[in-house]
Amino acid sequence: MNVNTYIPLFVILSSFVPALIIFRLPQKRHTLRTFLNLFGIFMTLFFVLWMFIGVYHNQEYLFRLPLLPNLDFSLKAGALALFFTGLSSILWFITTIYAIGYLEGSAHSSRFFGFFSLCITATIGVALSANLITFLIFYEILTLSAYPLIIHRGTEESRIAGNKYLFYTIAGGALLLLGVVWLYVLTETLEFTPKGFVYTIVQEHHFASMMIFTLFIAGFGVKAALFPLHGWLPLAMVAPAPVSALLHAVAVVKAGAFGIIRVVYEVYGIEIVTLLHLMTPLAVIASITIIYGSLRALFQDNLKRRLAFSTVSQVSYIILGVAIAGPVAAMGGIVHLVHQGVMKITLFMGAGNFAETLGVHYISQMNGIGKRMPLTMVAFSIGALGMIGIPPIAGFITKWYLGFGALDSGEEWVLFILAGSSLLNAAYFLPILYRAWFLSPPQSWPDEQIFSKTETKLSLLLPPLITAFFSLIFGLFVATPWSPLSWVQLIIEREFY
Amino acid sequence: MIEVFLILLPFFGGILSFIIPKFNKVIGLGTFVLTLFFVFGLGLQLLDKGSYYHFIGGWDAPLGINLYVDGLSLVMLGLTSVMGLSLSIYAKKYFICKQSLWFWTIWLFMIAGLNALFLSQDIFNFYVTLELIGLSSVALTALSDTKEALTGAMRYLLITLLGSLFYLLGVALLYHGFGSVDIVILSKKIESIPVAWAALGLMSIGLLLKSALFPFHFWLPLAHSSAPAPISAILSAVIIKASLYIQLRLWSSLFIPLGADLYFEVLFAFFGSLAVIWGSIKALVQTRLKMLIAYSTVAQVGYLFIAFSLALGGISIAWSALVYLILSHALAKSAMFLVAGNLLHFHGHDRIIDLDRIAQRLPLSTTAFALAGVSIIGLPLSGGFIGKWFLLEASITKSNWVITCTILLGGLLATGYVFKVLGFTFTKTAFSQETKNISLSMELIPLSLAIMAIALGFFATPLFSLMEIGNPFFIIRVQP
Amino acid sequence: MSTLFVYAIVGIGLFSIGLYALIMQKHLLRKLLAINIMGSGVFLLFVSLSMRSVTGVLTDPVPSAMVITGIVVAISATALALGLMIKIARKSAKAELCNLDQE
Amino acid sequence: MTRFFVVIVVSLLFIGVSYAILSLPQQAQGLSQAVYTEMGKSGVSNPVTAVLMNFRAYDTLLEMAVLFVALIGVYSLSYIKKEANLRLQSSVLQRLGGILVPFLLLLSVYLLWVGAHASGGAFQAGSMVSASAILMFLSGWKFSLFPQHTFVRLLLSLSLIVFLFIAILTLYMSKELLLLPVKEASYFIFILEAAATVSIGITLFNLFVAIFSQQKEKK
Amino acid sequence: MIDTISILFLCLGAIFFLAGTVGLLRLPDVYTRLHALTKADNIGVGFIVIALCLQADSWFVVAKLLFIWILIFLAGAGVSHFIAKNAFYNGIDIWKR
Amino acid sequence: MNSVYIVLILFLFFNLVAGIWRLMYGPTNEDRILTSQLFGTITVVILLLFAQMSGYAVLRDVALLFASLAAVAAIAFVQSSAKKRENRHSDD
Amino acid sequence: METLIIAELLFDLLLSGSLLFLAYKTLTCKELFQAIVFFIVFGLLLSVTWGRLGAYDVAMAEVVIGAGLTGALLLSTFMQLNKINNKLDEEKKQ
Repeated sequence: MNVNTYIPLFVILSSFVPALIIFRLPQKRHTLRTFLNLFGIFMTLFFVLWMFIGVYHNQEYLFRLPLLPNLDFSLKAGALALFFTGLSSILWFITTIYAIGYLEGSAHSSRFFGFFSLCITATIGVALSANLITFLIFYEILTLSAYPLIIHRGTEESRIAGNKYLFYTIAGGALLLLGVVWLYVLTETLEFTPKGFVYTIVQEHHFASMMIFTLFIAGFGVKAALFPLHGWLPLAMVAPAPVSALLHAVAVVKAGAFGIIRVVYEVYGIEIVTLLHLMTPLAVIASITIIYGSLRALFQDNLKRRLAFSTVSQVSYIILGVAIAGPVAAMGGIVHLVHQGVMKITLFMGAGNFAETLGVHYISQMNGIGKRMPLTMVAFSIGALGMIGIPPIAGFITKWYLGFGALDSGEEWVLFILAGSSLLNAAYFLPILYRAWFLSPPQSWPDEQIFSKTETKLSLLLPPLITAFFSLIFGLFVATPWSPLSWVQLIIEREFY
Repeated sequence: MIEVFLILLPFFGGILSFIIPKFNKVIGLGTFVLTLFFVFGLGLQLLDKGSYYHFIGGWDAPLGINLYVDGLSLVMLGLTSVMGLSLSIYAKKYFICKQSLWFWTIWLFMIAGLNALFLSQDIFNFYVTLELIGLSSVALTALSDTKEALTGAMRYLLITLLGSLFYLLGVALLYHGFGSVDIVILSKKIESIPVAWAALGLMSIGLLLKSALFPFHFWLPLAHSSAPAPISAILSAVIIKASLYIQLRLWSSLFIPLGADLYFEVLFAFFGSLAVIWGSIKALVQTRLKMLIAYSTVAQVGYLFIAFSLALGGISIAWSALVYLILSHALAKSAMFLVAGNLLHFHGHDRIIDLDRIAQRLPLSTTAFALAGVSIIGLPLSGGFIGKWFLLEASITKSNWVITCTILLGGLLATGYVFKVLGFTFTKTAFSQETKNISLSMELIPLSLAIMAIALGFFATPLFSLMEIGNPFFIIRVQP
Repeated sequence: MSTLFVYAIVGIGLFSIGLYALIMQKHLLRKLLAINIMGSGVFLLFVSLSMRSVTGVLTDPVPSAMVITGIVVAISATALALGLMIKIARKSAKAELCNLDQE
Repeated sequence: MTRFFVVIVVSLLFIGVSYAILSLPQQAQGLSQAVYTEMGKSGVSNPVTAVLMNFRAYDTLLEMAVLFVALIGVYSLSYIKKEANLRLQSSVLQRLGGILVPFLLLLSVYLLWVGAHASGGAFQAGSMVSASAILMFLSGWKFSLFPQHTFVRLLLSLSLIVFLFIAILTLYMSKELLLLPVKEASYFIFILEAAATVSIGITLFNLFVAIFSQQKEKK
Repeated sequence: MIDTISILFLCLGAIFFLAGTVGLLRLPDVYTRLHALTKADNIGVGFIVIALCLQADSWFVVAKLLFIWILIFLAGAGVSHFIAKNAFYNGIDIWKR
Repeated sequence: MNSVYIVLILFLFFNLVAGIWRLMYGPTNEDRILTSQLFGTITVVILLLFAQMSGYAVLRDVALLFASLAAVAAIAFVQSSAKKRENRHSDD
Repeated sequence: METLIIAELLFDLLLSGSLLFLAYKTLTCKELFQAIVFFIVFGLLLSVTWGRLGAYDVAMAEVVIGAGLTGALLLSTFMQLNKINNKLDEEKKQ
């Protein structure tokens, strides 16, 4: 029993404890609240960094607590877990700063930041969980703690959106629960193991294994917004911009995609899934989702809604990467967790800035917005171009590896999907950029706020710039040992193949 | 010896608070604290010595009445005393002067009856305790003094009497068939003759009436929803379970050896599933909060019987599921009822769509409701989740997919009705409403109950080892 | 078959009639009477079956004692129900269980 | 339609249970043998009293509690009026009451006393007490047996108090609840019965009065 | 000898009870029916009690029987009085030919 | 002798059954109460005869209780049913 | 002896028959008051039945309760209900 055993728990507690305190803070104490938030983040980042170094040197971090007879609550920091942990904690940091700028001073911020921290706790828990039941627990906590954020505004619209979100995700959760229990009844273990543990039963319970896999995919697919389970995501954009960032980039959607990665690699193992002939359907669904999301995005005028459909499409890259079933494609898919995260968060923060500073919600109102808010628009443009897959931005790396991986595994049709989706991406992002940069601004903005020094509040301006910077960096310095891609390579080498 | 005090103390407290009404609150609370203390002592003793009998009056079974303490009764006693203490603290603030004059005596007598029931081992003694519990809960229900409450109480009284009569008829048949009213002796003597089957049917009907399984649930919503909040809480949390507990005892020692489980397994599963679906749907369409919670109880009773049916089917894990569901439902549902009581007090109504920004104005109550809701739905990590996990495990082991689907569907519907309420706690109503202040303890008690319901999820392993003391489900283990 | 079985059958008969009336009758007093009659039926069955022993004149006292307990319980319940009934009549103008579910 | 259904169900019930009863063996399975062998240790010679007050005294304790709860339940429902709202005042009634009441009280004492060795006992005696009190009340006599007085409350709960007292005493003496020592059992039982008689009498009387003169609460 | 006498008394009592019942059924209004009732109550019971007294084993039993008779006598008389009064107050008409 | 008793019991029983007619059709409530009074008396007598016949002396005690309580229900009826207060005048 | 047994059987049948009949009437007759009186009479016969069955303690309890208390309780409740109805009628008229 050394301190290393408890570090996974500390990571979780370092965001959970501040969340509990924040809940009880009165509205007025915003300094203390900000301090607590940042303190929690720094603690988390500290521990995560510690574990990164440790894991790099093959240190093991495993925490166990008996939950049920024969079932433990266990947290383990492996390479993949840390990858997702790192992503969410860093993006959390950025989003929190943004959220402080966006929401501090408005009503009920204690509740907001409390649930915000709780969301992160749950996400980190999802990332670190070492077996399916722990995963399920945090997954559902995540579902629940995102709900108050979505209906934070307290309007009828947000209530309906929240209920729809909940309906989808809880139904997904129920399927997942069924799958997990079923699997447990058959295999009597739920620990994630490299290359999976289902092979023990696949001979005997062929059909059951298929059904369980389907249940898992359906369950995670809800959060990952796989077509046709994506219905909640576009509605949920009624939430404040930081929440959208959280949902789309940091936590919720990612948790679903991450779950699929876990299931495919560490519950079933690639071979078993291929054996069961489930990879191709998964890839097909992912492809359909990619195209469908892009097509829907094309016809949205509401900016956030367009971004939401874009997310539907982009997250499926991850799944597609997994489903192609080759190491290269898997690299592309997994690294897209980070790439999509930084790019999408940039876009949402940008959209939030437009809405907050100028009252612009629709693309048709965005004429010449680049002249009014150049820095934000630069960040937004980087994000958008990255999404399309223009080199050297991060999105390009993903598509490159995906395409390469597809060829590697002999699934050439994927290339058409990638090309088509890139075209569609371009079709729905480029007009925005065109409007923003090249058309002349209108006489007045719908609801403009003037800030003397910068184009908008500093705390609103910096985060998107940073993330845009990240997406550039990740694309440019992809070969350095600390880039996400290198880490993914580490994961793939150590755990998957 | 300690177990006797669990019965005597509440009686004593009740009488004392009747004779000296001036200090009834102090007496009541003091009694509950002491009772909890004794339950604790009993637990320690049980861990030390294992299960044991107490021969009342020194007369052994066929003639006298035996008390029996094992893990199951300990768990139920613990639940009762925890609920009793917390609801008493709540009730201290809740009841206005005139009501509280008689409240404490009846309340303490009810707790005494519950404790006596959980300790008993004698089917006629069960009857008397059932009547004690029934009459006192009717009297307590009628305390709210509204038209609904009185009607609900009356309906409840009639049903509880009817149930008791059915049960008593069964007792009479068993006595005349096998010459004893002690469960252990009966379990040795019982054989498959028509009287045993008739008694089985009659007793089951009577107890099902009392525990409000689906076709017999019609009396429950009104009674539970119109009673004063702490009473609603105890009704849903413990009283319903008391008759289920008797069923459990009867089946595990008398009726399973009879070979009755084969038929009743299907029956219980069928009606349990119907109860889950029907109760949840009815809850979903309710417009009043307390009514919604009451219908949710109907649904949850369905779960209990599904677990019961699976347990009869020979899946031992279903017994654990049953007890776990009982515990977590008790804590969560009482928290919900108390929150409803708070809202009723706060707004003067409990219409769901007119809950005006409760999430902001009564954050503690809302949190309590949400946490309790989590447990009711069975989301991780909560007591309800553990129960549901076992239930699913049992049903999948049995490859009973209908039940599996019902459990999942019930969970979804539960999400629907819980979050229907929670959604409206965030929104603002069009008109302004007058509000009253709520004392802190009235908010903290439901919160702590809800937290207990959640925390139950963390203590499954120790709780199970506690429950196994004396092997309450012994027949099941013997059977191959 | 002993003639005493007649009383046992009558006991069940009373129980059944009471059950029928309890379900069908609307008025609360009537329902209460039905409950009481059902109770009497159960008690009758309880006692009459204990007279089966052919050998010896010793009657079984245990059912008698139980029936006395039952009678006390029944009278308590009746009194409580009557009090409740009057109160209901005062509140809702009739001593019946009005259907309050569908509001 | 409902009627038809109910008739079917009820007749099925009747037939089923009747069949079960008719299939019972002719020989009784009861406990009479056990009771009669232990009678010597019970302290009384009336078997029913022995069962009620010794072998299954615990049931009796709970039964007293049921009665008590019913009374308090009725109290909690109603506004208690101290005076009877009598419709008829007649000297014949008063005279009749005057003759009957002492006699009824005497009879109840007799029942209590005889309960140890013949039929009778606490409950019957208590009911007689209540009947005489009801008769007095209905004859328009002024007397106060209502729970506003602490003394009456004590009397109402007397049986339970004595029961609990004896329970504690026996627990202290023998570690078993209500284990009455063989020699002194008859005294214990008599004390229990006497207390129960008083309590039952006053309780039943109060139940009657609460229902007889229940009225709307004054606002 | 004693048996014969008591049978005689029993028959007398029975006749009075029959009279009471017939009166109860045939007489036209409450007041007259009360009259029939008291016949059965007092004299009918009286005769039967006498018959049983003759058969009794001990004086204690005889006293008890007589006591019962007196009680029924009292109750019958009192109740008849009250019922008549009540009927009168409640406005039940007296039967007229 | 026993046969006489049982015949008498049966006879009294028939009386009782006949009296039920009045219970059913008695035009006023007073009629019903007085019929029940008669029934009480008949029951007492039946109990007495039964005691004599079967030799169970206890039944005589039962009859005694019956007789002493015969008036209570009727008095309760009278005390709660008289309608008009004004009409009441002190009797005798 | 034979006749005695037959007479006893007759008595049993008559008693049980009238018990059933009274119970039936109690629960189905038209007027409420009637039902109450039927119930009181039912109690009377029931105590005779207890006597017949040899449960003398129960017979006593039934007598004392049935004659002394239940009747009084039921009748006074009936009158209370009547009073309430009358009052309500008057209120309606006003």
